[in-house]
Amino acid sequence: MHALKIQNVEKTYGKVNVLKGIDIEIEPGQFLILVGPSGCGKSTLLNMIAGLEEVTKGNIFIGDRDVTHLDPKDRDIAMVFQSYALYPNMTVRQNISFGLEIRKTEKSEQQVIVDKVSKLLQIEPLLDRKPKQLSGGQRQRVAMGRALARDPSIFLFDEPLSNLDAKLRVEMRSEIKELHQRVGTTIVYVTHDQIEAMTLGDVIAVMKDGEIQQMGSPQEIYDNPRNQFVAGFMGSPSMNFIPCQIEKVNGVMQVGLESAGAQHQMIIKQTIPGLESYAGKKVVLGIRPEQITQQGEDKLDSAMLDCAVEIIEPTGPDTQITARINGVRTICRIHPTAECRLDKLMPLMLDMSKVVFFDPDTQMRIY
Amino acid sequence: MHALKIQNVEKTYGKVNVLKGIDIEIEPGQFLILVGPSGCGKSTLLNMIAGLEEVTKGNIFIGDRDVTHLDPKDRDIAMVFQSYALYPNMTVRQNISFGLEIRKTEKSEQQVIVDKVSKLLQIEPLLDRKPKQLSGGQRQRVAMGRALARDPSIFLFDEPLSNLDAKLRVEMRSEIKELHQRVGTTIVYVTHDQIEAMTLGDVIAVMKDGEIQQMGSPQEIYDNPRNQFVAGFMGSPSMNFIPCQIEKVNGVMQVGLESAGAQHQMIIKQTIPGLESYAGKKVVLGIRPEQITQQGEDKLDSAMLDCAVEIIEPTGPDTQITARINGVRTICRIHPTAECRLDKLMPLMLDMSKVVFFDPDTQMRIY
Amino acid sequence: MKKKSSAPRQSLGNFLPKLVVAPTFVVAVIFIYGFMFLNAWLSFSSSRLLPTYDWAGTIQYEKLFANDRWWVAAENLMLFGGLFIVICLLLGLFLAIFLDQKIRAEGAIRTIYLYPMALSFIVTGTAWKWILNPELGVQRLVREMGFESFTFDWLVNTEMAIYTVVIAGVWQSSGFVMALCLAGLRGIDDNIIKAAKVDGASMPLIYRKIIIPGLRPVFFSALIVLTHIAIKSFDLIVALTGGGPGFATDVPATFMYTYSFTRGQIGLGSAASMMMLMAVAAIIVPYLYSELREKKDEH
Amino acid sequence: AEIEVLHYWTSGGEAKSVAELKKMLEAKGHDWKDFAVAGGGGESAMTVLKTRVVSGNPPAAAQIKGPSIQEWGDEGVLANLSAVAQAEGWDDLLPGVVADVMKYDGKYVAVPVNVHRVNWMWVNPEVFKKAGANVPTTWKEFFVAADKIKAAGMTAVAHGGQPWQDATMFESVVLGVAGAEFYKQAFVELDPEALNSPTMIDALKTFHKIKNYTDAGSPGRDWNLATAMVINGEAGMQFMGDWAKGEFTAAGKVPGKDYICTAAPGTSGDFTFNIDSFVMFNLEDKEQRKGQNDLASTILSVPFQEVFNLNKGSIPARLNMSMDKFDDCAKLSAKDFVKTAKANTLVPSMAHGMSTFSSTQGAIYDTVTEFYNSDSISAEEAAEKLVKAVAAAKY
Amino acid sequence: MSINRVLIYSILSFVALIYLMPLVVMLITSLKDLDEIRSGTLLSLPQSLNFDAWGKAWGTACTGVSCEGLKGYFWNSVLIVVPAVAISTVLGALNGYVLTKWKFKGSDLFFGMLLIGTMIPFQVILLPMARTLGFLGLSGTTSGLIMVHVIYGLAFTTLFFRNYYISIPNELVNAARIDGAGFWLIFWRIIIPVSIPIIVVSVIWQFTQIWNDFLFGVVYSSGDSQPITVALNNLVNTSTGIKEYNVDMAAAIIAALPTLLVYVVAGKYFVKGLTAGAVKG
Ligand SMILES: Nc1ncnc2c1ncn2[C@@H]1O[C@H](COP(=O)(O)OP(=O)(O)OP(=O)(O)O)[C@@H](O)[C@H]1O
Ligand SMILES: Nc1ncnc2c1ncn2[C@@H]1O[C@H](COP(=O)(O)OP(=O)(O)OP(=O)(O)O)[C@@H](O)[C@H]1O
Ligand SMILES: [Mg+2]
Ligand SMILES: [Mg+2]
Repeated sequence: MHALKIQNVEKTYGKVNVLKGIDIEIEPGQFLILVGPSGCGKSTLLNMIAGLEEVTKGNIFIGDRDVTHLDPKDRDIAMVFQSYALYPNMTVRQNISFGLEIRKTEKSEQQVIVDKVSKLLQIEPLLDRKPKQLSGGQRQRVAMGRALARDPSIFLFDEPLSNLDAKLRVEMRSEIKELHQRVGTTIVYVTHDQIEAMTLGDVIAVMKDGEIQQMGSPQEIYDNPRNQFVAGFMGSPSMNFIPCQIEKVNGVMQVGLESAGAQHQMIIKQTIPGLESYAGKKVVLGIRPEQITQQGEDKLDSAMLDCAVEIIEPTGPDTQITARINGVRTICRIHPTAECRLDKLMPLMLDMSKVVFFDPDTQMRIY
Repeated sequence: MHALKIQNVEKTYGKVNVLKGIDIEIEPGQFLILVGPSGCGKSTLLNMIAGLEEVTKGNIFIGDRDVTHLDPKDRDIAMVFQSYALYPNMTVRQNISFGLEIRKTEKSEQQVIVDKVSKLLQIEPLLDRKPKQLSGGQRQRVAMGRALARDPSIFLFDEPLSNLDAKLRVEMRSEIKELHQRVGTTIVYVTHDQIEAMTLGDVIAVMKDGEIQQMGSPQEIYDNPRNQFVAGFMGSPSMNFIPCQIEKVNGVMQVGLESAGAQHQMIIKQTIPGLESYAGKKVVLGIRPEQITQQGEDKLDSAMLDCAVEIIEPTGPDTQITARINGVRTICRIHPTAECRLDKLMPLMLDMSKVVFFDPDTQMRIY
Repeated sequence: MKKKSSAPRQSLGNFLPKLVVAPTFVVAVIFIYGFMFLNAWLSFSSSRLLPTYDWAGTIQYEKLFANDRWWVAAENLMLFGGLFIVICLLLGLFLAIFLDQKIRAEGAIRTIYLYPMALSFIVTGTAWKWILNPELGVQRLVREMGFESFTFDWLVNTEMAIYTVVIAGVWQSSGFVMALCLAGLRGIDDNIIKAAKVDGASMPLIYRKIIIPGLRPVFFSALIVLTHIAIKSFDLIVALTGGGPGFATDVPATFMYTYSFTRGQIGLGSAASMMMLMAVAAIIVPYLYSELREKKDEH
Repeated sequence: AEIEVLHYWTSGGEAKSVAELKKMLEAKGHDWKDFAVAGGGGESAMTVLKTRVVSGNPPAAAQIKGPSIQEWGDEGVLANLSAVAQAEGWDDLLPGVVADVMKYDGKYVAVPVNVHRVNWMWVNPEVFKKAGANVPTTWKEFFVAADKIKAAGMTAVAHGGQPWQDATMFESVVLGVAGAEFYKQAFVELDPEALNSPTMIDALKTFHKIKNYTDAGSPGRDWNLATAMVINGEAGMQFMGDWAKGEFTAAGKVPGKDYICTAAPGTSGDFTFNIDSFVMFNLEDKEQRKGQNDLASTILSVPFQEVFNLNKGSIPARLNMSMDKFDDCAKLSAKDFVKTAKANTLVPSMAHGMSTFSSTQGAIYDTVTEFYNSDSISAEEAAEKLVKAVAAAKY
Repeated sequence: MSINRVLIYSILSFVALIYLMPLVVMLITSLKDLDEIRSGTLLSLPQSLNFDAWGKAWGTACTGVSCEGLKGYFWNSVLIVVPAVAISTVLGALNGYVLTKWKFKGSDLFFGMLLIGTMIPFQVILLPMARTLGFLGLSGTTSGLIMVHVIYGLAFTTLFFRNYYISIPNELVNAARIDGAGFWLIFWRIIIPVSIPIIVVSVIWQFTQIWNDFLFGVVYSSGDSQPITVALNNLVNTSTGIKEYNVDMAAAIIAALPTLLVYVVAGKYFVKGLTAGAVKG
């Protein structure tokens, strides 16, 4: 059984094709993340699920019902908006109970629900305030409360955290995660923050230009991106893309890397059958910052490279340094205690077992 | 020689004492970060350096000049605002050259400077646009361009990145860092994002309620916070604070930790003279998430604890899990490949060499 | 910058919003455009005392163009409209700027500037006539203060009378412009001013280069309202000069009223109002077009 | 029945007189619905009347005068009063000139209220005495006297510079300079040759010359303020219809002693009349029609004519009434009215819309007032303009 | 205080004095008796406060055959203004709501069309409107007059509300729709409560426009239902007889009192309301 099924949905504004045939199916209780750069159509898709935008083509099912042409109020959904969209003239309590009131829930029951929800979100002391009197995080919580009170079959979130500052964002992120674990309702969540996507989702759909690029579990998407766009989009700092040349020497695949004036040939121990045909050609090597670290215990499949350090950024738990490999800037994540100096050479270790390759023309992953 | 010296500066609005005796001194070329929670007086201090707010008490020196009562235009400073504050009716070029024009720089020279700056910031194609036609990141760059054109003796930045989205924020952060390395002017930079503070600053001043809590290099502040506020404020996710009891058993300091129903006594090998007097008393143990990791190579001073995993959040490069120690939620950062399951026990390793202790009443670090 | 999310879409068969604006639509079609059409027809008819819907060709326009008084009226509208709008904008702007300097009695002063808006010239006409009258008003007052040679007799001077109309018009409307400008000033981001200060600009320069250009949308709003007032000004002129001396202060609005209603030459009056309408359209339509277009581009 | 009466007599003595009429009508068992619209010598009232007629809801009676009655008659909206007129013998009660104005297509459609004489000159003898001047009877004498008053530091002519006042003065000048015959040619027949004749140019020059004897405050001044100047001794004389008398009376002045009413220079044998009248509109309702007839006969009744005209300063429109209660000016006016009617020097006032349609009247106003207020237009040019304007207003 | 501030204060006060002059002249005159008016100057103060003129203007001055002053007409005006302002404001709010939150094809065009309507000279519509009212059987009735005021006020109220509602986020409406609210419920519960500033602007504007209107009032009302401006006009316009300037002035002030009051009391909100949205044009 699916909780939500989106079948070949398209959307055009005038002549512009904003969504080009989206297919998604998720199971009850799953947490689906829609992620992608600005303007890729995430909000549009979410609004169509909510019934706030008309569907140009295709169908949307919630549970077994075809809701494609239903009014928002008949879809049994709740939504949390980026700007929270709290009703400014109502108190927190009224904000939360408004949806119940409209659905003619009895007063006494409304009371019970509001109490329950506000307890869950720890906003009991705020119930009689107006939204203006709340801080960002509190508003965010009230917006969630409003959605929760309704107990719908699907929650829709449109970048609910993007208006919060970094610290609060981290906190609220955990709360949402926990809430989902506790309440267990199906959630569709839009964001363009990859960390949120990674930490919250059961399933992530990475979108670009109105198309889904890849759909899968966070780890799957992080470790096995299907193309360069997905690889670059997920993860912060981003995956490093190093153009390089593949050679087959004595039946062994090798990749050429240049650093600090020295040329190195690295052996590729992974078995990537598709790579064979690229022998002698250019490819793009993808490696994540945390896969280039300071010298340490020797791993099975790692390669050493002396690099000139161009920028050093300590972030606290780690330090990011920027080096130049094959002429492109490469970010590496090293331990804060590791010794490094600006403009000095530093030996770095590349975890070749995690390295991925892309075709430079199609930008598709080479398997 | 100092580039900027702030001497016992106070600020009162009516009866409210917003800044309570600030003392800061930085050297030419240094990058000073003012960081602290909202409302702690960061912007007020910055505005006073700029001459946009009057100083209630104390003195401000830029170079050797006492500028306390000078007009902004006579202080030889440039400033970048959170909202960018670009002149909406002027083109990018006019925005950048406005300050020069006022200072009656010759047209030809203005041209040269604008060209140089726009090249540096890669905004050459935008020069004839109006601010309305720019994206957030582009506006930010123009705002910096406006400041750079003037070649002042100090740059002031007031949360210049807080209006950008996560991805852009990371990019712009590197650019600012690099710019500083290239131009080398003294910078005072306000933020309430600790990662920015950590990565950008040479010196960080952590503020709270109009007072400086601690001033020092990023690593110093991260590793040796002077009190619980600083410890909690810097770092994301935040340092874990675990209330616990100190015992002195056979002349050896021990701390009691409870996890998953089991009681453990951990030995403290660090020498912390101050801790002696807390024997038998309650203290707060501070440990950062990255200092609690999955089982691995045994370090010199590490302790093992079996914990029940309550939340799992993969972020890509790492996975954050939440466990409960001494009844409080504790966030731990483990390797994404480490095996862990929700509600299962998992053995975790605490790096006791990094652990810090705080007095539960004064919240001051115990040395 | 975040894009605004799109307006909610209505689901199929939801006619309610259209139904709600339908009355206004019908009203606009009938009572604005329908009546404009009727008026256009009348301007080609031979109507005199009462409307007759016949066809008389362009004779009314020929007569209109041969009418000295019409050209005086048209010229007056240009002169009055131009001066009235420019002075209102300047005065309103300066009063707003001064009022925006954290003035203590701001509320009271603002009310004083604004109150003329509340009064029609039916109410204040006589007082104005007295004030401007050389024998009763300002001239006499100043002369009694000892300046024997002071002359202020515009009201009774054929050449200058139109300027007294400008004075009274400005008195009535500049407060509104002031309020608009004040609102605009309050809406300007403080940080922009700070930025300019740091850039080294002095306050007057900041006003000239940053703030006043930033009030552009305010000026446009004000311009629309002022144009509307200038074109429709009728009470003002009737109360102050009655179009005189002679018909020196006649404007198209009084012209068409006189011919349509007092002189029983409805055809001619209609032709005059068609000319007025076309002049308005020439100003307003391009503006509206650019405004609505610009809005779209921004989103 | 409810009789709605549109009028523009709204305040002071006029309002009281109308109230009198209301009482009399109510005594006949009708309801008076008052519809008063003041301002601009009835301009607003005419606007309102037009919209009411267009809306198909005309009042029962409205205050309309002069040739406009013919215009309304052309529209076919007026009621026929022949029945009352015949019953009460209006043809005998009214002078022929008056009766003609009240008839459309030979039938009575309107009923007159009063007769104003327009070509009066109001004089403050005190001022003349001080200046050593004599009250003029010709325009030549006028300028002699005016010069003296001016030399004595007073204003010779109190004038209100509004188009209708300019025109009032102008028609008196024309009448005085050129006589009744020419006046009729010019302003009733609108003969272009008369309008652009040396006589007219002469009149225009005389007219413009008067301006030199008015004060700087005159433009836009209300007529009653000008009268007040005569009353207060600030000015020597004023050219105004007999309604000015009300101001003198209200100020407690006695005719012959405190002020003198005399015909404008050169017009003592002439009489420019201005007759206020009520027109009845076609109504369906029988009761209302009866009410209209009753209203008409009330208006023409002796008691009303007396009360009203005593109040307003004019003389009764009907002949053969006792003038005992009236003052000397009114008596003189009444006598001249009969006399000039016989001598054929009783002429309709152009300035008050008695001689032409309103469009022509307006055209003449425009030319006259433009000429009067401008110093750059010559009398010859003005005369030419007059011809052109009158021609343009015809169609 | 610096010289600059002294200068600013003096300029502001000077202009304020000039602005006040007409009102002061009216007030002073209304308190004098006729002799004093004739003998004194405009600004010479009355020798003794004399409120007779006020009493007469309110209660006994003639405005036609009845001599009961302005008091009856005052209420006539109230009866016209209150419904006309209410209806045009509500309709304006509804239009603004639809034009911003429930846009449809051609809604911008419709708005532009309406805006041009604000420029039509009222003299043009007098006669056709009269015919229409006659056709509807509303000629000479208060309802007819109210209708006219509503029709020609709509464009402005719509303009005000539309410009204001543009700044209200659409998400607010979307949230309510998801909460299950429909078109009307959203309007009453969500939109109207946040519209106070612009309602004030609209009400002030319409109130002064309609209260001060003379042309429509004189043409489309009749007899006892005439608004106060018509009565005022009747009172001050004498074709013969004494002009009682003190009574005229008192009457004028009485007629203007409600609008003056509205500006004094609500002027603050007027500027606020303009700041909140009307300016964005
Ligand atoms: N009403 C509309 N008319 C025309 N185009 C529209 C409309 N609404 C959205 N679009 C376009 O559709 C595309 C997708 O917009 P959408 O808001 O879904 O993006 P998004 O992925 O949510 O972006 P963001 O991360 O910035 O919120 C954009 O290019 C946008 O310009
Ligand atoms: N003009 C003022 N009058 C009174 N209090 C003020 C004024 N400006 C600022 N404050 C107060 O001073 C304190 C410090 O404000 P400031 O803007 O410097 O904070 P901040 O650290 O920049 O905060 P944020 O991170 O939110 O920008 C706040 O409590 C604020 O309320
Ligand atoms: Mg979006
Ligand atoms: Mg700040």
